[in-house]
Amino acid sequence: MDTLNSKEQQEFQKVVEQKQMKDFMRLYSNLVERCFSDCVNDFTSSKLSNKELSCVQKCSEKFLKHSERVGQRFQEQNAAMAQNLGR
Amino acid sequence: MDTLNSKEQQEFQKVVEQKQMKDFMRLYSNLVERCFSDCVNDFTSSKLSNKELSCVQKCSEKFLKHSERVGQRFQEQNAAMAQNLGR
Amino acid sequence: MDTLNSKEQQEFQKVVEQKQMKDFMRLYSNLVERCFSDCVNDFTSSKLSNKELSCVQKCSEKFLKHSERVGQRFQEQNAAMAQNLGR
Amino acid sequence: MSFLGFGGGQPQLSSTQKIQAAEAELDLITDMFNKLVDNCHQKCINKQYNEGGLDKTESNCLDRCVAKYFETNVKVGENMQQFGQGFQPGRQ
Amino acid sequence: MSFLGFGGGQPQLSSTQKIQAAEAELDLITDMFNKLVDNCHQKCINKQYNEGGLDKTESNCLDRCVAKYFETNVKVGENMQQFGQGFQPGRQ
Amino acid sequence: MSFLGFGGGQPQLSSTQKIQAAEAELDLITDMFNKLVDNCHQKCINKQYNEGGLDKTESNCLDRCVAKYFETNVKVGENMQQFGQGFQPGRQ
Repeated sequence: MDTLNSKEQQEFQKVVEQKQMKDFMRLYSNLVERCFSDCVNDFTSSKLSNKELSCVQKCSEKFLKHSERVGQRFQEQNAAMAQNLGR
Repeated sequence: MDTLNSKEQQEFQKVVEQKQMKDFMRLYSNLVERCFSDCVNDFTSSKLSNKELSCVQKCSEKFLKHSERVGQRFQEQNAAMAQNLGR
Repeated sequence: MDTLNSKEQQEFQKVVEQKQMKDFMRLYSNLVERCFSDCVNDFTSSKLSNKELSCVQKCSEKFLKHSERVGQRFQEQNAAMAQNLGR
Repeated sequence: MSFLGFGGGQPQLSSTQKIQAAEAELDLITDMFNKLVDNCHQKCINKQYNEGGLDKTESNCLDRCVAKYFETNVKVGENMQQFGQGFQPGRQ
Repeated sequence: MSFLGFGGGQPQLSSTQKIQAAEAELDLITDMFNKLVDNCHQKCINKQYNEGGLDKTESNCLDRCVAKYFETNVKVGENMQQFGQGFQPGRQ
Repeated sequence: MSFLGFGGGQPQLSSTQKIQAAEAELDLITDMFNKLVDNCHQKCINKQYNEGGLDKTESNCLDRCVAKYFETNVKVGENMQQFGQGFQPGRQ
């Protein structure tokens, strides 16, 4: 982004902030979808069973840890790639 | 939305209307995709067979009824949730 | 689009150009996802094997040819449909 | 570029609304094209990737797949008009 | 229309920010509704399409599916607050 | 933040165009990150959910999955340049 001047960077920053809120919401709703899809399969009742509740909890904990680890590796790879490009 | 003043609500209303058109289009193209994917599997001809046509018709009718029922339950759950939050 | 006047068409053109960049990026990242998903299944190493590399190359070549052919047929069908509507 | 008859002379629309309608139509077509590419890839393309070109079977399948997708698109549009009168998909 | 307490009185926000927050909330709800439709279709609807109506089994399944999806939504929200303190999903 | 060399000194661009290009690049990276999370979840994570933590096998798999995804990204980019000269994906 080093070719944006400071006024352009300020404007871009606003775009980034707006997107971060959307990213967080997408993370949240993807997490609900994934754990519902993987954990909830009994529709003879309209309440989550204890087994389903425990699965949802582990699923979301695991997904957040997963996402954090992938994020760390992503940043490392990204940094390595930027360096290879001579920046 | 009760914390938007009336001028803000007007502006928000415009955003909502624009999104409704997009929602309708997404519904439409998702319906095409779903019924094509579930009903059309013979590619020895370039015309839909009678069996495929009948499947596409029932698939889209069923999806619209499905979507309507889910929408009703969604609104009820949403209203119940809002009440629980003391609004 | 024949009901837009020339000033409206100019403005619409800007929208189209912005979308084309996004379309290209989506094509690119979908291609990566598809070929990764279809070709890479061994995670005992952090380098692509020769077999995986060859698969990724054929997968992306095939996808581009696929996409080009579908695009040609799409335009033909679209033109035929516009003609049927009496335009 | 006119599946659903948008842009077909609605004199009460402002410039902004006409451009938004044209944009929505473009988005619909792009979205349909992307779904077409995905669906016909899934139905017709051999995932073994033994070669980078399309073979005869794949090419024929793709041509018919596009034709059938368009026909499905038209049928679904007709069904939506028939069943979808006053249909409200969950938001009031 | 208030899953996460947005719009709940934040006096320091400008008009534009308040409308953007309302828009983000609307997007979240629309997105949740679309995912609900997809997931409950997958869990409850018979893909044979022998008839166009919903039978009793499908209807009951859908009602319970929506209820369980909402309960899952609440639970995941609680878990995110518990585990997700200071969580940074890959962009700095 | 520069996969494809956007933002790399194009003096003829206006401020708005430069910001749009930066935004498009940010969207590409976000999109890639999201796809990476999904794909590596599918390839590496045990869906039994017997525990909430990542075990050793899962962690190792994830690290390699990210590395291979990046390598695939580079290879596909090279292939697109080679085969995609003048490529027109369906819209003129």
